[in-house]
Amino acid sequence: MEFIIGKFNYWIYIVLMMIGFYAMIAKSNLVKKLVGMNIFQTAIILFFISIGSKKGATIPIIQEGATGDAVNQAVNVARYINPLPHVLMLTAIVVMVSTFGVAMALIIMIFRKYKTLEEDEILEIMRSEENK
Amino acid sequence: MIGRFDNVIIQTISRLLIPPIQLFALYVIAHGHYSPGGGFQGGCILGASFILMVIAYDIKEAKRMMSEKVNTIFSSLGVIIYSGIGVVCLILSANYLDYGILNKIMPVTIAEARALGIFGVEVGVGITVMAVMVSIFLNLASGGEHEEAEE
Amino acid sequence: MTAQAPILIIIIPLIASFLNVIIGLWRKRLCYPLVIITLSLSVILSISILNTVITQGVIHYRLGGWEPPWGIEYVIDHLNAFILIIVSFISFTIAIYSKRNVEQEFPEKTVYFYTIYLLLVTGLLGITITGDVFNLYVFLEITSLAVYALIAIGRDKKAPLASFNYLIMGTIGACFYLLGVGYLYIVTGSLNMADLGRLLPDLYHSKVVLAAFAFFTVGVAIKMALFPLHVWLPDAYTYAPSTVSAFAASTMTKVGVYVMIRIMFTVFEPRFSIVMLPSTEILGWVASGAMIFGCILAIAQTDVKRMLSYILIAEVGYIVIGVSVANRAGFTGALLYILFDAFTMACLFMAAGAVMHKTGETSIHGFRHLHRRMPLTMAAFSIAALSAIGVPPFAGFFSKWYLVLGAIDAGKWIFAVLLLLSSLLVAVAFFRIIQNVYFPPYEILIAGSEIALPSARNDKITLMDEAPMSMLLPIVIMAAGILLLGFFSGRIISTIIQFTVPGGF
Amino acid sequence: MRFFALIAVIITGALLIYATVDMPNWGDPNSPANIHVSPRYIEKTIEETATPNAVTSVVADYRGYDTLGETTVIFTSGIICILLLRRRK
Repeated sequence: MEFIIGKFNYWIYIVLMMIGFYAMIAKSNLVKKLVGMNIFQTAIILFFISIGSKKGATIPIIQEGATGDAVNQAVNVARYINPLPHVLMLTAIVVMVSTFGVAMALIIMIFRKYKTLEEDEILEIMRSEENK
Repeated sequence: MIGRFDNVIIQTISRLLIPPIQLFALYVIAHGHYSPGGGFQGGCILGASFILMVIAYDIKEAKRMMSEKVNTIFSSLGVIIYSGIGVVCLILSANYLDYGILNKIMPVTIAEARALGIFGVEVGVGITVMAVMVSIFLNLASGGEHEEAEE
Repeated sequence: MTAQAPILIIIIPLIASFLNVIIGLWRKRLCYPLVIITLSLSVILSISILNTVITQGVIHYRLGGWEPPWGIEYVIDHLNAFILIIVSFISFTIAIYSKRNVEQEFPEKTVYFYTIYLLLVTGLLGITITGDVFNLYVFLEITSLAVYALIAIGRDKKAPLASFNYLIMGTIGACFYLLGVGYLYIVTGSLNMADLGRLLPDLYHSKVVLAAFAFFTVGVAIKMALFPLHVWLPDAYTYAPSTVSAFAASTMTKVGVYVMIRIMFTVFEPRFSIVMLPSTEILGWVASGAMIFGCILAIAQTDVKRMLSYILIAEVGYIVIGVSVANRAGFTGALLYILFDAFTMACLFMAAGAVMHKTGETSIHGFRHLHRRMPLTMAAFSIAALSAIGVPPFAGFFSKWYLVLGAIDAGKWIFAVLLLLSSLLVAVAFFRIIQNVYFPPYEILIAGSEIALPSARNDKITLMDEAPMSMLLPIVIMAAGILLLGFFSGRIISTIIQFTVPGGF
Repeated sequence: MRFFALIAVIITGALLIYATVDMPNWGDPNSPANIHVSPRYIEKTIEETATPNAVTSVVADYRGYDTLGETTVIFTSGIICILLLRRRK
């Protein structure tokens, strides 16, 4: 029981990631694929953020030494969560936003050419054009 | 695809809202040293204020405030600021992005020079993010077929 | 200057790409010279880096002045420097080639095309040079985004969908890579490759490390189009503009292989990748599947670019087999193959692009009698084809020789046999084209509607009508490289490659 | 395709669950990730960069080069949207 509760975040992230992954591969609508991609990437963000957490800690804005009178006071590391995964995810979020933007641009291009976003319909149009 | 949609209430409220939003965005960028925030977050908010403009009025109106050319220049200006700060460090014979060396040209300690370097970088990130958010939004929303505002 | 060379090689193309946008608003014509100057600078810098590595050993460069596990570090050893030279040289040559192709295919978008092209080169160089696993991910994404866009602007109607499928697959690959980074981070707390290499041996029994290794391998395998995960490649490279397919085919898969080598032998020790896990065994079988499958499908194609794409899948198989046999000869062969195959693929795709530029089609039938119309292009194409097959005086032969030697050394005769068999299949695939170029079968000449105007057609064929100079020159450079590099392979091995072989081989 | 997708997802999920068994518990202050590299950022951020917000100092200074890459990524996507979609009438 301890085993399941203790890693609660990781179990949730696995479920989310599997949902997203499935949608990315199996759905035939292109926008649904993108939604799956977003879920997938969000799951990764959840995973990274979970790595950095410490029980009972707060955001990593250092209080000791920030106010003039308390300079040279030793910083209690356990009081602040790990900033590094947050930094990585800040970068990863931007990357994901960019990927999403590019993917939407591609979807608009596809829609201009085929007037549909269902993959099987697009493939059918392609096939009928080749046979002409 | 976004046509003009005249509604006095929406247009007035967004006129009122946009300046505080932009001010808040600047605060988020500038106060990133002491509170949650920073270039990307502030840039997004700043971009959102322009996007609100587009939604409340239309693309032409928003382009009168910021033409596509200016937007493109901004999007590369931000990254040039960022990489330029790094190049300044190179010229001052330190490694790339080593802001500590900036204390040679400014009367501050090394740690403060680093804080200033961080600030400059955040401003660069903010400018690029703002410009790119607007440009992505305009192109996606109109399918790339928006016209230049006539001057 | 040389002390800062590792960063300059990245930021010069990077800043040039930012400036390119602004300059492009002002004067469109200046973009092409800017790209050429930038990329020639990066060629010079990469040569100077290689020189430094050879004379002074491994270069460490601390970004921001922070010491490694805390900051980001560039580590350049012989392997990086070798790949850097390949990437920068190929990108330079293909930039020269791109001029007429871009003018023809999307004249109104030259500025943005060159911006993205520079970013693509920057991304590849950044992947190659870095010593930090997360930094590698960031540059991987720059590269991927740039390549999706460049594929999508191809003139074919199917290009955007091919690019979209690539985007989905590529994102899965990149996310798997990121998951691998996360799994290593959760057990070690570090992101630096050298630091990870130091910390990981104590943790090899951990299930997390095993999962991380699996995610890394699968993610990178998607990016380099290793056999069962190659599905995005043929469509994407067929419909892309010929400049882009030439560049992507010759460098992107190679950089993917480089990342795999880095992960398997620097982040993890060879002991883990080879002895504790049967990963090299699995990779070997997968790669031999790629060789046979790629070649057979290549024979079935009628479009030259699509055929070359399938050959490329087979070539990735060759390189991976060289790594998977895990001995000195095999590894040497793999690295030589990376070099020669980059030249070969660039030459083949550029020649196909030149034909497309002139005749507007890339089907095998379109190549009939081209030796009279485009003699130099076709000569270069034949040289590259012979090299890809592995005919003795050309470069490809030397690398294949080492690969077969490596397979035999490892006692894996079956791989050696499969290598030779697949070379035979490649030969069949290419001789279909070469035959069409030089000795077209008579019945094909009669078949079809073209018979109506025999005299007019003959006139058109006999007229010499070469590709423009800016296209021809890079093709000839590549062909000359293929002819000459083979003879220097001994030199290349003794000065560079022998130092890249990981310890324990 | 569906069947294949399901297989791939199940394999991935099984691998993930298998690996999770060995992970440190969630929120453990003594997990390797929290004690190897990151304490330096928390302890030294004020002394070395005069920035109390450790996330900002790591984003823009300790790992500033990643952020340059990140900004380049978003610049790339902006240019890509123009390249792919923009059509002047």
